[in-house]
Amino acid sequence: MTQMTVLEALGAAMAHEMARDSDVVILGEDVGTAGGIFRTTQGLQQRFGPDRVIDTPLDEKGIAAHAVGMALYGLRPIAEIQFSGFIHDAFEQLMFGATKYRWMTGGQYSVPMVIRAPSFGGINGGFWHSQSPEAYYCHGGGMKIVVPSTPQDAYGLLLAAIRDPDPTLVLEPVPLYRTLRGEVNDDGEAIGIGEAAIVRPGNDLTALSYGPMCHDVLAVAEQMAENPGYDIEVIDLRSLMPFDVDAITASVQRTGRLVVVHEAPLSLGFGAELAATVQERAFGYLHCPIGRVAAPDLPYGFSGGDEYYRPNKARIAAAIRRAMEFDF
Amino acid sequence: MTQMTVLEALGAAMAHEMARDSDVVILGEDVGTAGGIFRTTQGLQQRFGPDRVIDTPLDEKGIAAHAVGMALYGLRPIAEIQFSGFIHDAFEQLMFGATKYRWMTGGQYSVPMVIRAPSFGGINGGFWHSQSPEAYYCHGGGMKIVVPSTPQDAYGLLLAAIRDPDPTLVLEPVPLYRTLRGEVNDDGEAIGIGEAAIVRPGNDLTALSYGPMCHDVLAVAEQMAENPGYDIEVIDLRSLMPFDVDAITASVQRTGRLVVVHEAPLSLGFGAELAATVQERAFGYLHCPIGRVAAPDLPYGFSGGDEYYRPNKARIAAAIRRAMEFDF
Amino acid sequence: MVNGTSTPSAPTAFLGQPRPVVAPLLERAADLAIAQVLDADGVPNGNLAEPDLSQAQLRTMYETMALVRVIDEKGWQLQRSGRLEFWIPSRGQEAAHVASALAMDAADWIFLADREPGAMLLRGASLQSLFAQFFGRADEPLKGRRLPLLLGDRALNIIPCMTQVGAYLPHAAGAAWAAKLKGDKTRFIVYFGDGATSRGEFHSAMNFAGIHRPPIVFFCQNNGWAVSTPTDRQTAADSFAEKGDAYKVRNLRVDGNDPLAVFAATKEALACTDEQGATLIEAVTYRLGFHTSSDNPDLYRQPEEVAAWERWDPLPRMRKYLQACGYWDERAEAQMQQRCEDEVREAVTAAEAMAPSEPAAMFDDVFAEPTWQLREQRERLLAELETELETELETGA
Amino acid sequence: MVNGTSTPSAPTAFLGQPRPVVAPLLERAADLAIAQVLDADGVPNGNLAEPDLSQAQLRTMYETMALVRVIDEKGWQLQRSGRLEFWIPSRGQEAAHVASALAMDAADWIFLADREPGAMLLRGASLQSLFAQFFGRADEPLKGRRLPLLLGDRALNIIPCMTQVGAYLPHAAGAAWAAKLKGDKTRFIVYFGDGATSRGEFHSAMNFAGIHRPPIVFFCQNNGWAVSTPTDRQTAADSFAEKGDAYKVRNLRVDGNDPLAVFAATKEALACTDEQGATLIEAVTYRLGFHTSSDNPDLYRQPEEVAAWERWDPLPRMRKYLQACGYWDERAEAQMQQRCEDEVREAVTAAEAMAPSEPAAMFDDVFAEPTWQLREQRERLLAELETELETELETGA
Ligand SMILES: Cc1ncc(C[n+]2csc(CCOP(=O)(O)OP(=O)(O)O)c2C)c(N)n1
Ligand SMILES: Cc1ncc(C[n+]2csc(CCOP(=O)(O)OP(=O)(O)O)c2C)c(N)n1
Ligand SMILES: [Mg+2]
Ligand SMILES: [Mg+2]
Repeated sequence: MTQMTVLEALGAAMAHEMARDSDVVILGEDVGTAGGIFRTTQGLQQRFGPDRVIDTPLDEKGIAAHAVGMALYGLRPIAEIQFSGFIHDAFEQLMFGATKYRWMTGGQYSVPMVIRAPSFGGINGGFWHSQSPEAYYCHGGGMKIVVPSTPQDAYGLLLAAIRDPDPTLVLEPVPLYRTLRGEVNDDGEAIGIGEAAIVRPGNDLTALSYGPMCHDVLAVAEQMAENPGYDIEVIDLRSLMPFDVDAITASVQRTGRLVVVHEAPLSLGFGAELAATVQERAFGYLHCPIGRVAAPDLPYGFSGGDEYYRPNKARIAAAIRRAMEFDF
Repeated sequence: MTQMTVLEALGAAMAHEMARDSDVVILGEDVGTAGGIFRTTQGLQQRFGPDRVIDTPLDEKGIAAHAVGMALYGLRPIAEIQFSGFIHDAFEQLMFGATKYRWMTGGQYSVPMVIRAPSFGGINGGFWHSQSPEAYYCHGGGMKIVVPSTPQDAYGLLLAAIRDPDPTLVLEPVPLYRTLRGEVNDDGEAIGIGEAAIVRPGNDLTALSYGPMCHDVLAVAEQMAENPGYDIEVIDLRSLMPFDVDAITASVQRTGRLVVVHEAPLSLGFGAELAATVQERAFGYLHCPIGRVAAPDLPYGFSGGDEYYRPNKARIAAAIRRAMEFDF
Repeated sequence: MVNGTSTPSAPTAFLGQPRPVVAPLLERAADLAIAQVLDADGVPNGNLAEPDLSQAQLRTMYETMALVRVIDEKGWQLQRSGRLEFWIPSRGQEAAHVASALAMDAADWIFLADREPGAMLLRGASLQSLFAQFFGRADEPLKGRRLPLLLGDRALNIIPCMTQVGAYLPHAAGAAWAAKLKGDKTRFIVYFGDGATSRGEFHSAMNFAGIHRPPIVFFCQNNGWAVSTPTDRQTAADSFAEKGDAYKVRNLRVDGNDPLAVFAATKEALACTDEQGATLIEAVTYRLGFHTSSDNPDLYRQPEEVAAWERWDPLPRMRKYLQACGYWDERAEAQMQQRCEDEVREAVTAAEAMAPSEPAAMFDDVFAEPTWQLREQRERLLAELETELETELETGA
Repeated sequence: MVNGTSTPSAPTAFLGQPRPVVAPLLERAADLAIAQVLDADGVPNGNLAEPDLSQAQLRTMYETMALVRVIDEKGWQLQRSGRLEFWIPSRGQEAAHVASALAMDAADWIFLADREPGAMLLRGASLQSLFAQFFGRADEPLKGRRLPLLLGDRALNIIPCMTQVGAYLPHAAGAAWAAKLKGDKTRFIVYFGDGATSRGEFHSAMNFAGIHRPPIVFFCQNNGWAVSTPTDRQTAADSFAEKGDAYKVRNLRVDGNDPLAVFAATKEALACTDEQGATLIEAVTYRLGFHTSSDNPDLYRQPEEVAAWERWDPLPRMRKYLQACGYWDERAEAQMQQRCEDEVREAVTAAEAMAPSEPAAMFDDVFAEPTWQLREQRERLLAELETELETELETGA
């Protein structure tokens, strides 16, 4: 057990896996000498050499596409995208390339690559530096997606992603990188992809979230717990594809109420899939419509709006209250 | 009124608008001399010259990105992507470029461009030639999306897209291109973006779809109508962003049952948004969970599977029956 | 059918701006720095030295080219008669891909485009397995999931192309770099067309190759057209080879219809991999056939252009060379033709009789382990198929 | 803060592979075919002819460069003291962008990158409006929606860059082509860095420009680095200019710290637009400052390299030239410095006092007409804000 920030936990996971498995390589813009603009890979090039920690040209599509090729040959590349706002140049390569080789070749080839993408807002970075890209990468099949929200999860989920035989996208919580510190069991244990964490058990309503937003949801739940009938179960999804449908369904069948919170825009966001899935599986149990708290369908601004763009505690609380007070 | 195929209606709309407005230009692979691989633009280069009907290099990202620039300067480019399976190279340019200029410049610049993308399966074309890309382009804001399923809608929606001041994606129904012929009022009247068509009124269940699938849904509805209690309302959405929430909500509040049908994969598909939206607005009216009939979360194959991949009438009927027979 | 025009049509008037007829670049090979061993009639012209090839190798080269032509003609017929969904002709491009693939070792990796069936044959693919792929049968190496001609087989170290033109170039470059990193001696070749050079991935892969020098041959078959788009609408550059300069990638132009020149250029490129890493080879060739079975070239190119290129058809050129060497004669030719046709006919019969995939098989290979979503979707499909069957039985339909 | 390192740190040991110190390319300008008018000390060196500029123009050029430097220093201070979120320094690159922008007409369109505030000044943007943009105020032309330094204003024919490096190159090329099609005389310039040349859009735009010859100057500021990535990791090519050859786009290399050479090269490029269309100019310069306020260059580059480039600082170079012409002296310099500082101080005060945007304003300008989704989301947000306010009032928080 060591005290680590989220950043340090991510670095520790990569260092651990690189030492254990010589097929693991890192590539991306500025990942080498500078150790990444966030310093996540600091020290790794020095330790493992410039062939295993590769500074690439400024070309996100190329980063993803070369990683696909490396993975086809048997390496386990970790491709860093500097900010998830820049990942979409690689969209086709990921969703119509990396994720399709296994199927297209009848299982002959696989692409065990990781894409690390610093994500989420709250750092006053403006649109491109505050993105929540998950919805685009959940549709169509072949991509796994994990979203850690604690140092331990960052460590364990990144390890799982590196070891996974298929392309895995790791959405890293930028706003927590340095601000969140915690105990990490860094003995090389991965966390199962697809397993949610119940971070607060409760009986009256299920609040689902992932990434940095989980902390806000938990805070709201704790705050509201004083009110009778407001015993809220908070679930941190941790994996979005596949997501932990059993944990969610069981919870909602018990609580009868569901509010989903994410900072990506509402329409076609991940909350849509959760709502659609849960209304099917827990139809007779629901006391109220499934609520979605999300950003509006517009870009994340630099100033004058961004703190309202991202769901805040008041809006989360309002949605919970609406669910609790719902009347036909 | 003229009898036209869907293809002819699309060509007529472009010819009409190019004659009316000299700012309308077409660009894409093979759109000029050859008139497009489907011959949609046949004759247009001869009529309007190679500066207004431009054969581009093989570069989807470049096609979209140059169209953005043309639109910024005041043209109304119609960018043809040869098959929607190839549109994703332009994903970033469209979703983080074209759709963001107006907002990013405080309304100073706009990008009145059209992207025409031949879509949908059923032609035994394999994965890349059978795509339903809508879900990716509905999330995040700034893109309008229309999906015609008749010659008249093809004509009227393409006109609306060309005249729209913002980027608009036209998903064209490849399997209906030449097989569907109908009367077209070709006097230059556009169809409002965002207006659904109720193609069969009914009282017992609402079946929503768009594109070629609408015809299958309608056929199933007609077939099932013989059974008492199976008076199905069939809605052709026609526009996905924005979609006609009023028509849908009113219908479901009346019928109490909803089945959504699309041939894109299930997870995070457009049906997820419809289900999430409708369960919120019609919660007290629903007799059963909202059903989704969609492709599985995997690629569209070339052989041995594709006819099962795409929802067929039997699967649509099964979903309707499940909804009708639902019991708590 | 993949696009609309599935039946051949009579020559049509050009409906756009007619394209000028371009004389075969090979007629000006020396001026255009296009390396050749043979002239149009198969006589060594002293430009490049004849590569060191045994009689057996030369015959393999020619016989493979000839077999590819027979396959192509058969495939075309099958498509036209409705037995095959789709066809991508390779006519005219046999020398470019056969000779370059022959220059590689069996352990080397090949990333195919879609006009190189000869590469599969050279690696030992059976004719039946090829046709099984064309028919999309369950038991071909790729399980029938790809369009015909998007060939591959891991057992042969051949990777099928992604359908997106050019998108796989960095996959080849990345794989080559990985082999280098692992200390393997594997070399790589990746095939693509003139059109593919316009895609961003060409730029990415060349830039990467210039910096990292992976052991790879970028083999561009410049066949004059990308569907209806001629070279001068694809780029203003004078050659595709020179694009390598922008990345400091070694490059050259070679007569793509001259198998000996192609072989020599590829061998030389492979000999350079240690020092220079990558080579970009532009093989100047011509698509004598349709773009695909859905195409109608009469809409955009003139018969004179095709006729001029027929004179550079690689098959008679190579045959004449072999004959001049005393390695071939009319009897050998007739026997070979007969053999090819018999074998192809048998392969078609056998492959066509093979079973298509089971519907449920489409759920395999999305992930190494299916997600709960896929498991559920599979179960539901199977249940619905059963119901359908029952309904059919009930209604007698 | 946009990334993690928001405070300057003491020089740190290189933690990766240390980069070799590269001597300024300008020291070998003649060998490297880098066009110059001035030597390092501002003396014409006979390589390129001095452009035909009036005293007034020369002074504008210099004064704008000097004002940009003052703005840059002020912005840096404001960021370091926490009053500005973010800063992108332009130090060292003043000549490249000011001289090229000065060569354009007011009706010409400029597509900016992020180190060219001088272009805004030359077009008449007020200092207050610049700082209002830096502070993200509601009343600046772009409504405060962009990061500081992503400047633009339609009234000035200046388009702000998309944050994705290089992604906007085809936008500029497409717009230039549109102007040509419409028969307008508008010309275009688009700024980008060395890093941007690796993106697919560079490839797309160059290829398009080679074929269609739009009236545009592609202005690449090669400042030696893309964050921590030096030129030799960006490309193996000997220059960025020569990349134009791959597309038959006219190209040249110019001393980017020599405003007269930059001006002359840009003017010449504009004179060629009718015949040649596009020109790719590589302006060889150097980023003397941090990449951004979030950067720490001590992690990847050595102080010696920066020191060697200080000798080529465009400001003293131009000042010496002006002095030698008799157009400038120490008094003029002192007065100008004072004026710049006063004006900037006033602009900061005024801009900082301006109001930020209203939350509801973020819903504007997504579409020309908001969709029902946006209307509903806006109403809900406003309702929730009201409730929040009430709750605050109730709880006295
Ligand atoms: C990205 C992409 N865009 C469009 C297509 C449709 N298409 C298939 S082949 C082709 C032309 C390819 O030209 P080239 O690269 O020269 O290869 P050739 O067909 O001449 O062998 C096109 C446009 C595609 N498959 N992929
Ligand atoms: C597509 C994209 N990837 C990464 C970034 C992060 N980033 C911002 S500036 C920069 C380096 C740009 O280098 P260059 O083009 O040389 O311009 P310079 O900063 O040197 O002026 C990077 C990597 C970005 N903004 N866009
Ligand atoms: Mg070609
Ligand atoms: Mg730079």
